[in-house]
Amino acid sequence: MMRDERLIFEKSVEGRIGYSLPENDVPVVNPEELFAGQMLRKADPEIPELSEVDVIRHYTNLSKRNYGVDSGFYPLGSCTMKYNPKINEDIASMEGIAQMHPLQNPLSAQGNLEILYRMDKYLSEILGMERVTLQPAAGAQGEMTGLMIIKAYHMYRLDSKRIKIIVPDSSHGTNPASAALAGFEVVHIPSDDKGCVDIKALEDILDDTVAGLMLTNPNTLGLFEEDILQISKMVHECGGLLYYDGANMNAIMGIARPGDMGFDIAHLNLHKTFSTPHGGGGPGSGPIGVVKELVPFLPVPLVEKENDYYVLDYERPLSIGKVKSFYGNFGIILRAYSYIRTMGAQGLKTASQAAVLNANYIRKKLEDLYEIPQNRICMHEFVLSAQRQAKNGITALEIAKNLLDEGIHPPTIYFPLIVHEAMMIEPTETESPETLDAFIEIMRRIAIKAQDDPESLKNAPKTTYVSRLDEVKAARTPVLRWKK
Amino acid sequence: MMRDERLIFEKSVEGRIGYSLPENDVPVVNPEELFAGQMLRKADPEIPELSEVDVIRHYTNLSKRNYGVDSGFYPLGSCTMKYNPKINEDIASMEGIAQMHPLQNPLSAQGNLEILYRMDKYLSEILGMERVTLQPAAGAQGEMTGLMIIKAYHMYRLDSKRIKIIVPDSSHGTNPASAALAGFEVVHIPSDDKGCVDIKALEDILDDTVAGLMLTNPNTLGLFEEDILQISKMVHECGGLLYYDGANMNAIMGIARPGDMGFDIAHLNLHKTFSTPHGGGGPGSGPIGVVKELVPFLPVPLVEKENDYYVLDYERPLSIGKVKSFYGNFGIILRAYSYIRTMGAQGLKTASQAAVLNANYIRKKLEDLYEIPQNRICMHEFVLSAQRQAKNGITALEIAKNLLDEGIHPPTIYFPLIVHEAMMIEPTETESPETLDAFIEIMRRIAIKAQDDPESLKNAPKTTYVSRLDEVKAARTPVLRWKK
Amino acid sequence: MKSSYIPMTTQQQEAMLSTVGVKSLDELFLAIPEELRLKDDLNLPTPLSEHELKKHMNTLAQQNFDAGWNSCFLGAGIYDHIIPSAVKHIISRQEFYTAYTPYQPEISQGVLQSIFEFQTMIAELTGMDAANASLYDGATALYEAVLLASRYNGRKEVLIARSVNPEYRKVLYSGLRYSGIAIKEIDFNKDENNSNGENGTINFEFLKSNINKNTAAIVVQSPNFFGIVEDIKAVSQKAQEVDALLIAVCDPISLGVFESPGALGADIVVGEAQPLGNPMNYGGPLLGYFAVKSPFIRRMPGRIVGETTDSEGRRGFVLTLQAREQHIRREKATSNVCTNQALCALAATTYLSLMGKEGLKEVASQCISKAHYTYNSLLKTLNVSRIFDAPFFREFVVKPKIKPDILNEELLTENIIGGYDLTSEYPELEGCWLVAVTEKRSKKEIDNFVNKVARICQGGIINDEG
Amino acid sequence: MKSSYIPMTTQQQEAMLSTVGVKSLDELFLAIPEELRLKDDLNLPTPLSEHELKKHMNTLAQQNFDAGWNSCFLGAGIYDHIIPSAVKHIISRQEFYTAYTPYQPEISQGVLQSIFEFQTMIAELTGMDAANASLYDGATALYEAVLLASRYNGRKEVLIARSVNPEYRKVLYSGLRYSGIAIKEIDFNKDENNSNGENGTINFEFLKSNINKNTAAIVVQSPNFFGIVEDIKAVSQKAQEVDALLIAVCDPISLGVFESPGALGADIVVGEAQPLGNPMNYGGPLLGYFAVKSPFIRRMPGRIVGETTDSEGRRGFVLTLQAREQHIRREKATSNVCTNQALCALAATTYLSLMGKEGLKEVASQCISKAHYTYNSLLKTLNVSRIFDAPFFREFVVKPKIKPDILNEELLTENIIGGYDLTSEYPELEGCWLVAVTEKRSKKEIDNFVNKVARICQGGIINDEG
Ligand SMILES: Cc1ncc(COP(=O)(O)O)c(C=O)c1O
Ligand SMILES: Cc1ncc(COP(=O)(O)O)c(C=O)c1O
Repeated sequence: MMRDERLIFEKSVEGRIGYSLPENDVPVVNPEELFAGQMLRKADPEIPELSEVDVIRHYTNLSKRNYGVDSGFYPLGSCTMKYNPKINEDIASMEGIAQMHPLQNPLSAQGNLEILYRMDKYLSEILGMERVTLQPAAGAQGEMTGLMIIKAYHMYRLDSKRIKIIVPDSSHGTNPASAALAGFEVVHIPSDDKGCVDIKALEDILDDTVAGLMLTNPNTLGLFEEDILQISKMVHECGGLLYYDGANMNAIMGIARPGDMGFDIAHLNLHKTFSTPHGGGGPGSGPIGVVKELVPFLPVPLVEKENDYYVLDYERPLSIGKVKSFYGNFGIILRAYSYIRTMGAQGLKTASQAAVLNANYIRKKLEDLYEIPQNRICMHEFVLSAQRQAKNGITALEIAKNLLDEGIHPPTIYFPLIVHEAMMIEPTETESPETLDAFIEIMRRIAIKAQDDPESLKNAPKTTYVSRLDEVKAARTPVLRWKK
Repeated sequence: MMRDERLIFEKSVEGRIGYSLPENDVPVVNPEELFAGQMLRKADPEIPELSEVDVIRHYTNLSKRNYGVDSGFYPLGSCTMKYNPKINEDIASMEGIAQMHPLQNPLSAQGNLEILYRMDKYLSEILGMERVTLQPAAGAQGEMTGLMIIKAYHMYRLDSKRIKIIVPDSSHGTNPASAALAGFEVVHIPSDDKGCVDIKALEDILDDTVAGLMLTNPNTLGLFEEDILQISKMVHECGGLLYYDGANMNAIMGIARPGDMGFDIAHLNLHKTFSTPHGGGGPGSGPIGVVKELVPFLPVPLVEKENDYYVLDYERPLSIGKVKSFYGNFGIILRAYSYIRTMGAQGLKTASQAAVLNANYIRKKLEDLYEIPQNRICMHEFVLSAQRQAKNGITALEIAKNLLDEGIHPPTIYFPLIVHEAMMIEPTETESPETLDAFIEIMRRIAIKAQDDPESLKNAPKTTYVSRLDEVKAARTPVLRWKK
Repeated sequence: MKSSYIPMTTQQQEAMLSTVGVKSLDELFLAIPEELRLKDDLNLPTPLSEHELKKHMNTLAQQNFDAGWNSCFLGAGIYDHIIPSAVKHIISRQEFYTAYTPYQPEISQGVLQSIFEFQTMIAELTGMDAANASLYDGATALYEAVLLASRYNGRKEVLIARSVNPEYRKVLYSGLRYSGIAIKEIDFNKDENNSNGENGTINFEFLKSNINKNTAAIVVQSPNFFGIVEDIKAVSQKAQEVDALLIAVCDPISLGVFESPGALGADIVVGEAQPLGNPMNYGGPLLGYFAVKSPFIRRMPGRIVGETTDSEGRRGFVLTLQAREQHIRREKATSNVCTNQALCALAATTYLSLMGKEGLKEVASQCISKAHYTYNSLLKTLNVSRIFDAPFFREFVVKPKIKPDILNEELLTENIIGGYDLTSEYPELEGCWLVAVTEKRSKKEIDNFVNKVARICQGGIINDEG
Repeated sequence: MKSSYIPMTTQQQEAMLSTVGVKSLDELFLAIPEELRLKDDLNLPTPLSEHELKKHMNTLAQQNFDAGWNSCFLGAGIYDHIIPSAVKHIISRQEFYTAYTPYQPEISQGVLQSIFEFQTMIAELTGMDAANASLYDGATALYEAVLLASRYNGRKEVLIARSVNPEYRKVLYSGLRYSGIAIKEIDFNKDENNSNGENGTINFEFLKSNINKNTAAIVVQSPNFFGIVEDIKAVSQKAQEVDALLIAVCDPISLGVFESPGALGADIVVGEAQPLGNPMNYGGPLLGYFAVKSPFIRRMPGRIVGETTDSEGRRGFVLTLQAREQHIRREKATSNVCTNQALCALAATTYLSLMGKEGLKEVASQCISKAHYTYNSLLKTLNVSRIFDAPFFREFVVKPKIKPDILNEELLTENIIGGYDLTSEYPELEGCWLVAVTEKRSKKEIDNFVNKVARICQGGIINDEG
């Protein structure tokens, strides 16, 4: 194949065009006559000039340097890279649904409002919560919203000394970051030797300055927090609230519900659990559900049904306001809506069961060659450690890069932080046993080579468009934009 | 990347499903009760069983082993591999246009009929013909239709001794094949030393057994038949008709018209000249235009306008009947319609001018290193000969295979048959000068290597998914289907 | 004129002209005789921008009653089946749809392998040894099959059931007009008192009395144009008696439940594969398929893909048996087919892969159930009368109380695309109506259809009971 | 339950369970306390097949008045621009849309390079040194900008023009509620007799009297919410006087003709890039952009892509400056942004590449011409009255004779989506109407709009002239 690393700017040719616009059919207004000279642009921006074929070829060829779920196995732990059904893409681009302006009269948007209304109901049911806001644009924004609600709740109760949020050391980075941004002090809590929240340590921390606890369950080790009822009791008793990070909800759909576990607030990552494509890093959607007591604090607007019409309810005096413009990432919510409507209750449950079985199957088939810190029945993912291999220089990173050469997207590596040389493997339910077997075979081959011939594994990847990239250089002398 | 050569059948797993159908909501009729046992299938066909993700991955990965116009340069002579504008694809999949049944009441299909009606008009104008039928599904079927009309015309005039069709030796294989299929005897006519029809030879052949002459103009050497007016006069005078193979129409849109040249019938390959994608080998569309005298013989139906309504006219007693079901490849006609509507008269002319300039530019830049049998101003394509290189073992085929490694689709090779080691280069107007330069540079590099280090060019391609394939083996012991 | 599709800028044009050694674009065209060079622009409408084009096409679409919005009960050879979304996504990969015919196999394994898979699936469904890479449509496939048969055994007479799709027969008549091959039509049973379940099927008496040693082939369609399943085996026995070939025209969906024509003795099977994942497209593109038993493989028309190995012994695919093809054999080729329907074949292959054998069976079964439910419901209203009594697949004939053309016009106002009016193609079935019901029609749609038919018939002009 | 999305068959499930060493699926969930395990199915509607889902969604779409079918004169931050067809084709490549965040750069050069190009284009348009890889939307981008400013200079007061999009201000208020950062709004000029062309722009008197050494940043939007172009340079001079940062909120399309805020002194520029090739999507996904001058680069929120080289010295791209990010710095991160809007950024990049500098200028110019044509036509009918006099970009404020909400409802029946009713967000502009006109509206649509407004106003209830 032709190697062409040029940026789009480097392909620009003056005077070339790639657009086709209607002729201006009204009297031309000359900007110079309307606006003061200093307001008008003097130097043209370096927006490239190309024809349609140039642009299509450029981005088509760039796409070939990218790996998607349709390309192959993508067991990126905590990310739930399941297959994205094609019908949902079709639905999301239906003109009559996508070409809608958010500020239209609600009477002229009853179809879209019905979707939002129903999604609130469906997700509430799935979470075991009273009510859901669809406004947050991703999981992290869901967290932020949840924490703002926790804050608002305590403030409303004039309980302003509650300034701490407890976060397990196995938690995702967004948890402490969100808590800090929301104005809380972050307290880390260690995991016990079973990989779960250390109840003893929790007890020590809990006091009347605790606003709440954030928990992922199953946690980032893929383990269900068996003591969850005790934990929630403890936190509630001391006056705190429980936040559920729903990134791992794919393990328990239709099997157990955060609301029943005692969580007060829970987010979902629709771009994970509900199969909306991740877009190379978004857009996503991170709705949050809350228990009854917290409903008054939800962002505005909520969609309500009044006399057979759907309306936007902004009259919510205790609401925390708005965390994002309008009603959330409607286009993503739409795909998740389609997913729920095609899966139904049984389908969602089957998905979780298969996801969990797949993870355990891989775990079982790798346990003899890799260290698995918590080697018991896991949920939808598990974490192995490449410690044994790392002794020969074949670290988790090296293993990951070797997987690239095998046409597989590597698992999440070096997370959670509490496991050395962590590789977090989440196969999801949309992978066939044959794919799992192929992965297992490759992982086993790598483990054996790491033992017998570690040199052969060095300097991977060798078959990708670029070889190992110098990340340190990128960070030290940042080049963040092209310049002429 | 993972190498997976399995066929879809080899990925099948019993009991797996990839479909989602509505439940049957009417009383189930058991086929066994209705039909005699012998009529019902005993052994299931080996249709594979897979889930949606399996199928999507299988064909997505197959697509990666294919090369399209959006992948890069595709100077396949005689095939006019121009860029296919994306908007035309959108138009072609509009539900309100594509989801139409051909036998609907014409009153309920006025939109589609208007498109057919207008296309008849537009293509007639472009060809300089009286009327166009859109029924033929490809160029070859257009030829066949045209020859049937020639036959019908002579028979109608009770001139049944006209059994010969004259075809130049440079013609495309479909020309003689179509003539033979239509029941004619094929007479080949040589090219003169200028690469054009040998007028002297033509004169010798022409007599009252000649039904017609088929000509491509510009011809397959990319040369305009300068004596076309004389040729058409000669053929007409002897009572024959002239058929125009429009595969090379991209050279002269808006510049000259077959009708004006004296042709009586002309086909267009919409999948070439009018930028509809070629689909890996179709569907295409090969409308033919005819002069006034031949209109009565056109296939039925034609679309007519009556009192502001479009109707299908089947009442054409002299018509040759139907050459294909319904109204042709409507979906392809639609794309060509979009193309014509966005290009307009000026756009089409500009396209031809640029196509011709591009071909001449490459020709000029390669003339010192390659033999060019007719090295003068060419039309939209030209033919070079790798004779010089072939002396060192670097034949046209070897050059083609080396181009594969450079990420370029090779030109047409070994056609036309009258040029040794022919490479027929047609850049089209949608290629940028930079792309032409890159191609020129590669072609020059190859020529130099063919001189200095021919061994280095052997055994290409080396970077493709498969290496050189054994075509002889395939033909000797044909394996045309998978078996369990 | 600046066009977003033509990258050459004015400046580049100048430079290139000078490289070529000419002063102007016009100079490039001097080989064209002066009097042929157009002085004026072509008379075409002024160009539209993308957005304007879309609006224009929307306006045109408004003049259509499409099957997306209306319930379609029209079939007659083209069917409104459910198409899984994934099909469009696959055929929209540019690597597939913008490629040319796979002349360079090393960079065309995608389309070559997919065609090989298509060939296999068609062979499997039809019970044949091989299938080609597709033909334009069912009608032209039949034409090619008849040519093959006549060339094979040198005979010049073809018997074709009158219950074969009239559109196919028309194409056949046109194609054979000057070929010296004679066509004779075999009637179907239509004795109205005949209640042995054979009404609507091929008339064996007629067949027997017309078949002879000059018969190149018999053409039978099953399910036939009236939706009725024919006894292919019995026809094939007749053909064998005189060494004629049997050409069967079969709907591929029906082969999910019905015995393969190969197993029943057909020599060549052709048909329309549009129902396999291809939209109706106002009649085109369609997808002709063509399958044969071994003796005919090297005589098949058009493209064929074969398996082979590369220089490292790995499996790969190429266009093969090209020694029969027009670009090598010219006037001695088996056919003139060049470009045909590869992308439609890919759609069919993707469709079948998604459906699997179970899905295909399910679709076929639902068609049977829904068609019979509709038939029975219509009969119950007493507004239509029974015509044939043989069991059918997805389509059936009834005679409504009012004329089909009027009925259809009325149905349109109810967002229903009605059945096919048999009157003009089958004068002997004047006033009869061919109704198709696929798995796509819900019970609700069917009930609505039946109700609307009943209501219109009660109010309408009486259909000539003759 | 069999699902077409779950490949595991019953047989395979059995085999896998036994490999794992459990007897049933339930046994896999024993870690979940018994009382938490659901006994019943979730209460969700019965599953729909693809075809049924499509029909269902069609029914819902029928309850909408979409901008594809109706003429949209509504803007207020989200705009109905023409989107070239090629954009959708690019973002529909599975390699782009089904990929995760590019954690493995060697197989993610596609999205990484496209983001690098996006960063460059945004930096170019805004005249800034760097831009990030996108944020959720303009509103949250503004929130992040204010946080950055306050953290940077440690000041706790922000001045924001009241003419900044109310939706943005709301998000800002919510976000800063417990942050200790105070917000003060600066009014716009609305003296109705003021005819110096400044009516509708930021009130400098007010600004001067409120700015001081505690001011972390001034936030100004241009074109502002009323479509009016602000004098960014003058505001920036004010900011510099007290060492406050200037945060400009700018529409990227407008930057095709207006001077870049960078050149006018802005420190941070944020805004909504939806108008660049992204559909309105009922308000989401949108595309926040965020651009800064050099000093703020390492404080930027969210993802950033940087250029580097691979082990063979070839150019490549990686996620960089991650030492500011939540997954490394946890509670000390500059923001909590993780997943954001990469695919929307790709759409914007593709859009800009297609438009080029000339196309962008053309779009911006057509917006100006068409908005002014509409404004003048409306004024001529005497059914609306003038409110501001400063020149505007693509949007303007008028006061129609009848109330905007009633007018809008009437317009809907004419297939027109009317302007934005300013009444509730700006009580001081009660009865005023914000009308947006993009290049997508033809003269015919505009004339029709003006006529319909005139007709409705003549018949309608009088707008309170108060
Ligand atoms: C456990 C966990 N929590 C939170 C997040 C943040 O979610 P998002 O990326 O949607 O903002 C992630 C995403 O990677 C996660 O894995
Ligand atoms: C000169 C010429 N004539 C005829 C044809 C046949 O056209 P089609 O492939 O559309 O049947 C071709 C196609 O390759 C051609 O190049």
